[in-house]
Amino acid sequence: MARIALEHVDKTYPNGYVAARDLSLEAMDGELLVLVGPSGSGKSTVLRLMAGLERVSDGVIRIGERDVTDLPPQQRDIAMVFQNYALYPHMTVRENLAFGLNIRKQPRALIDERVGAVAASLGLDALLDRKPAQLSGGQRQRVALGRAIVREPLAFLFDEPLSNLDAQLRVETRVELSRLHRKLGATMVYVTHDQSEALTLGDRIAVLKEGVLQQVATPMELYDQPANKFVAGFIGSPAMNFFKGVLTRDGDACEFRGVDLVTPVPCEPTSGGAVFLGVRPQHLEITSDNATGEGTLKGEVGVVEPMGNEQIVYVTLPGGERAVAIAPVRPRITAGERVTIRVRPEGLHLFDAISGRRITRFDWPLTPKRSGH
Amino acid sequence: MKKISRLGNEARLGWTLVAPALIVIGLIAIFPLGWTVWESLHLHELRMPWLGQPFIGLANYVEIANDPRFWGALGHTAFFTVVSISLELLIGLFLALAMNRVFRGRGFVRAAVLVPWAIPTVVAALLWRFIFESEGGIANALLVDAHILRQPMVWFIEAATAWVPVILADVWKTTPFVALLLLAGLQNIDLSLYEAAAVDGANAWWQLRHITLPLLKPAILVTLIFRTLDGFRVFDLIYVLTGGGPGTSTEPVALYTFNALLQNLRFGYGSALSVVIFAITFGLALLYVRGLGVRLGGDEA
Amino acid sequence: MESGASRVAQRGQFRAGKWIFAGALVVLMLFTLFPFYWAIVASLTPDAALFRNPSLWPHQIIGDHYRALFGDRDFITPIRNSLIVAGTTTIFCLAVGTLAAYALARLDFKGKAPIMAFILAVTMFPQISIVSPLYLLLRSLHLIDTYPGLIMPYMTFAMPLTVWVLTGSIRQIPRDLEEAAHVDGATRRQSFTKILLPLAVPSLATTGILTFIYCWNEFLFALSFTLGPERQTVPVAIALFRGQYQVPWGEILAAAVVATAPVAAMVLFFQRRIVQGLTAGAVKG
Amino acid sequence: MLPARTPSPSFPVRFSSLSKPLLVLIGVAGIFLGCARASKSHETVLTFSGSALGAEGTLVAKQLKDFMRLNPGIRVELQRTPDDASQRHQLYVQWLNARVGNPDILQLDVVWTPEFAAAGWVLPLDRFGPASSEFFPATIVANTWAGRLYALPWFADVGLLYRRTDLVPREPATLHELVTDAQQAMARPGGPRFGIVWQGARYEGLITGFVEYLGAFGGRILDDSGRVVVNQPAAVRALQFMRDELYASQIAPLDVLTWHEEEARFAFQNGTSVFMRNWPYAVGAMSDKTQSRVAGKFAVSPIPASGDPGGHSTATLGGAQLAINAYSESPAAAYKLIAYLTAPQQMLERAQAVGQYPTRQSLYSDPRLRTAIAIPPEDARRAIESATPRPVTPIYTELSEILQIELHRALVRQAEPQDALNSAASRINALIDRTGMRKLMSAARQTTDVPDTAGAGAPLPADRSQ
Repeated sequence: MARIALEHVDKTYPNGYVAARDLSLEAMDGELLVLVGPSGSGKSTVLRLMAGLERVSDGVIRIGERDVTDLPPQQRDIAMVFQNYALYPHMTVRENLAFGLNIRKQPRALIDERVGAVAASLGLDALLDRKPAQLSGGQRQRVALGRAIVREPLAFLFDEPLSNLDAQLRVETRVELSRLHRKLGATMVYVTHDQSEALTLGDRIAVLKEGVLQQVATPMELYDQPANKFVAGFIGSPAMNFFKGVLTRDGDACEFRGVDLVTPVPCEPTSGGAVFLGVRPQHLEITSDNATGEGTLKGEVGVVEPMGNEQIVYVTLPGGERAVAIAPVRPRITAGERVTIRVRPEGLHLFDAISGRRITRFDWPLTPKRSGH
Repeated sequence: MKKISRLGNEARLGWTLVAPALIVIGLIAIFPLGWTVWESLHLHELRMPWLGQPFIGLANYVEIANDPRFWGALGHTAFFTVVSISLELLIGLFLALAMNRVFRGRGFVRAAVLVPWAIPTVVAALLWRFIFESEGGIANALLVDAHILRQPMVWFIEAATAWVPVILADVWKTTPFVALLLLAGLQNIDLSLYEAAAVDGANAWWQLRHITLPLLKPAILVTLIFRTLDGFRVFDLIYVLTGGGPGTSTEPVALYTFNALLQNLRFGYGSALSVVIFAITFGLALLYVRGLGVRLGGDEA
Repeated sequence: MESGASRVAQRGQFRAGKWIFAGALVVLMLFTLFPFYWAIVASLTPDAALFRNPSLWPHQIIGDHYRALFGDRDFITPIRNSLIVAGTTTIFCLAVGTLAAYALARLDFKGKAPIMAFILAVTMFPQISIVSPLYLLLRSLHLIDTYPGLIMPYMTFAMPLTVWVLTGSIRQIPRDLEEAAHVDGATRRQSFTKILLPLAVPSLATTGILTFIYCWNEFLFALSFTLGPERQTVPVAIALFRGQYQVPWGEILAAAVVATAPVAAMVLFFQRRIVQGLTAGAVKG
Repeated sequence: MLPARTPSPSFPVRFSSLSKPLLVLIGVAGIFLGCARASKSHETVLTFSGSALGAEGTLVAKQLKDFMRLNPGIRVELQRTPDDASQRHQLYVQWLNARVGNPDILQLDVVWTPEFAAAGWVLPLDRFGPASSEFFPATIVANTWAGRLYALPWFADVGLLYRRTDLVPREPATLHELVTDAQQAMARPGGPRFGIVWQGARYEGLITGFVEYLGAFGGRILDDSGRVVVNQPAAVRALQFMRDELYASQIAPLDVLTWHEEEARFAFQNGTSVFMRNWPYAVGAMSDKTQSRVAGKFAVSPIPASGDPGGHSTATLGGAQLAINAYSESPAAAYKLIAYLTAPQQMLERAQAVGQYPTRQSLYSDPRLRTAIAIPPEDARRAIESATPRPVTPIYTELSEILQIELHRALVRQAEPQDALNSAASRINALIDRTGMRKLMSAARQTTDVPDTAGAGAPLPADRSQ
């Protein structure tokens, strides 16, 4: 197993589209690193750069300590699982599994042994002589996985491998992948656009936007200390609420003043000026009392989505803005109801209105080991 | 989507793989074209070695400009092209709409219309020639039986009637191709548009006018290009059906050129005619592509 | 292909015109099939009856024309010639064209778009424009009235056709299969031979069929570059049946039936593939 | 049938300029070419090209075999050539242009000899001392260019008038009589639908017919000095007469405007026509009672004169000639073969086997000919003697094409006869100018010992070619 490192990698397409800009990122040995971002963020390109399916415009790629920047994929000794599995339709499952070993001219006996072992571990024994067209989606997924494992590569790359599965199978496979990662102790890079998948799977998560790395951190850190407004908004569901306003300082006390909301916030030495206040829906409390004053908002309930154990409430604020809150199942909240929202002080995030950068830090002392720009 | 290869030698590999095909095409299509132009500037009569092969500048082109048979042939070609393509587009559109529906025997219809397209043009021409023979031709027999004609007529001795089998044969043979191109276009149209229109209460005619035809325009234009260029190249069909007769009143430019080249072995003059045809075809293609803004598929790279 | 479009259309408002539609379709089908029917009937009718009183129903069936065709007429020779010429051209074009199509569909290099445009332009070439130099070229190589003397000119239309259609259909094969092979350790050559080529076999077959049909049907070059019965292809032989004195319609029609049968069979058999091949490269909305 | 041999003599030469893939391709395809000719060094190998179908083919094969038996040092190979005359012509022109020495002996249509001679593609035969005087003069004139003989007539074809003897017992003396006879026969109850059928499609056959009408009215295409006279009054009258047959007297059906020889024969042998203009070959087929409804009920005669002053009965001369390829490696042996094939015995044999008319005058007094050809030899002789060649000029083919088009235009009523012929005349004049023909022809006349044959007015040969 080996680490995969990108060092100051640029990728620009001839048509001018920039897929990666001065990107430095490392998947450490044995780590499962998730690349996440909205579509067009360049996350798939980064994976393809690692695989060697695309060439960098500038920068260096290392696998282990080896500089593989100019090596074609077949010399990088990595395995990749494609979004739609890319099983060779003209070959049986057995042949698919054995393909990489055959190409490397491994001895027959070794191939048989490894294919057998992998098939057994993934429950593919009975399917070995079928063609991919005769398999279900989940079975194909496992063959694709098996094809990667059987070669015992330096690292695994996954390109949205679960996106073609139905919801239940997706969860099962996610668990399976986690288990596999632990068992193999392999370096894995996993691309997804689904932040919840990222949070549940990743040892660390790298968030990309328009070819620029926003933040790399553990799931908790990413959730609690998003490095900027983009990450804050991308991670977590429903997404964080943002209120535009001004940060004012009065001695040691700082205060956020938005259109409808005034609330004290912890001070930072440099802070001041136009900001966004970010609050996760979990940290908005809906009350029906007529409380007023600091930390409260008035609004009218638009839509309520009952989720079983909780309800998601969409509230329209007087200014026309909307806020999303998660409330306990009881009391029942109904559409059209006028409510008061209270902002819990422990869940506040402040971001610079112009750069989007995080400008407050709260009491709990979590310092990101690495972070983006 | 781009792909990697080692050290940027992808370009070299690409050119290497394309080279044989390009060389073949260049050697046997492009190089001869240049040679044609060169020939066209010479007097070269294979039958008359005593004339030599002097360079005569544009004299051949001047002769073409003053050659009524050439202008006649050009007119016949244009007439043939316009008439046959109009019919083919109309019938082809109908067939395409038909084949795009589900009905019993659709597979059969599709296969049946394809057969005329696939057989040699020469055979098609002979079949129609036979049908329209004055003695023993079934067309005469049927028309007389149906009291449309009072007596059998000789189709091939009047320009107006000689065109009938020519156009019919071309329509018969080429409409399937047109229908297929249009069908491909039809199948690119998003079905939900029809569903939406139907829900909105639009009738079939409205759907055809406002959804099918506008969205089919690219396919129609592409078809138009292919068929126009084909029309200007027409040779086999008329060579076999009428031989250009009566007189020369169904003679297209390609047949006239062929006669100049291979019957009379006038290579200089014939080459000049070839160049003119090429120029016309090329001009038409450009006109279509530029003027109508047709995008031909395949250059998505 | 079996789209629901039809269902929608059918369920829709066409119902009123359904009978008109069906009627028109039947007329069209008759128009399409009648010449074949008539050719078959006539080719089995004695000459004398043919010219006296043409009748839609065969009264007397004879095989004389077919016997004459393969006896006196030696129609086997043109068939053999056509097979050799069309076959060789097709195989050569597929071999060379596959490489080119692979490069055009899969590799990334400057000049691809111009090459595609060039190839498309060549398919629009009027054949007659290059008859004269080809003739002179072939003559100086002493290739007039030889197989290579036909195969070479056939490349002018067969090669662009092959490359164009193949490029179109290779583009439709998912690219990630080859990428997967590369990641699995395959070199470009291996991914080509072990992955792409096996997957492209149907496309190759389709393209081959199309190219073969075009070559089989070609007339102008075959007429211009062959001189005698020894090397004439089927269309030329049929067109020139009109011999010294006579128009042997019976034999001509028998020959027409014989020449049509193989392509008709091919078309009926591979109908779906041919349609795909024809339209794949040609139209992209 | 006969051993096939590739007509391309030396294929894999001069390839250096071609690309490698092309070479491979050609190499692969070249395998199919096969068969290089292995000739034993001690014998002379001749290649003979000519019609080789059916009975004629059998006869040629036999005569070549006989020849080889008599000449052990010479081996003759037969090369099949297209039946269609214009195809054969094209083939020859290509070979000769490429200066290919094979085939050594060419079978020429009667109208090709001047062209091939002027181009230097066939050898003058005078040095071999041919016995020209033994052949019909017209056949010699047709094969003479610039005073030298370039080919020997092998067999003769002449245009004949076929007549239903049951309907018209006496042969018409003039064309006007012919019209009356035809109309009367058609008017009879159950009479034929057509009065006369001929070859009116736009091809060489139209010219052969026209030349006969032209002679009948005293017109010509070119006069003795080579001037174009095809638009003069006699010619216009001839063309008008042909047109009147279609539209005025309506004795000829419009169908003839698309007909070649066989369509005309079918019509006549099915009993649908009173007269027919055709070549002698039709006699045989129509005498077969199983196929023909007119067997025993028809006769042939020369095509009559118009009856106008200056007109004379004219038959277009056709037939085949044998000539020697100028690039032949063994001209002497080739001449030997030509002399053999045109010797009285072989001509007679030919007449017996396929009914073709000998070109040697003496044979017509040979009793054996009477049983060989289908009509009395005197009649045949009379027809051949009245036969005239088509214009003896190297540019005949193109001249003919111009005439075919213009005549056809007049006959389908796209143009008036005078206008069509004027147009033809001016285009032929342009052709003569363009090809430097005037100079060439006057040079030819100067060297001619027989004065004024080159221009060939009325007379001109036909062959049954298209």
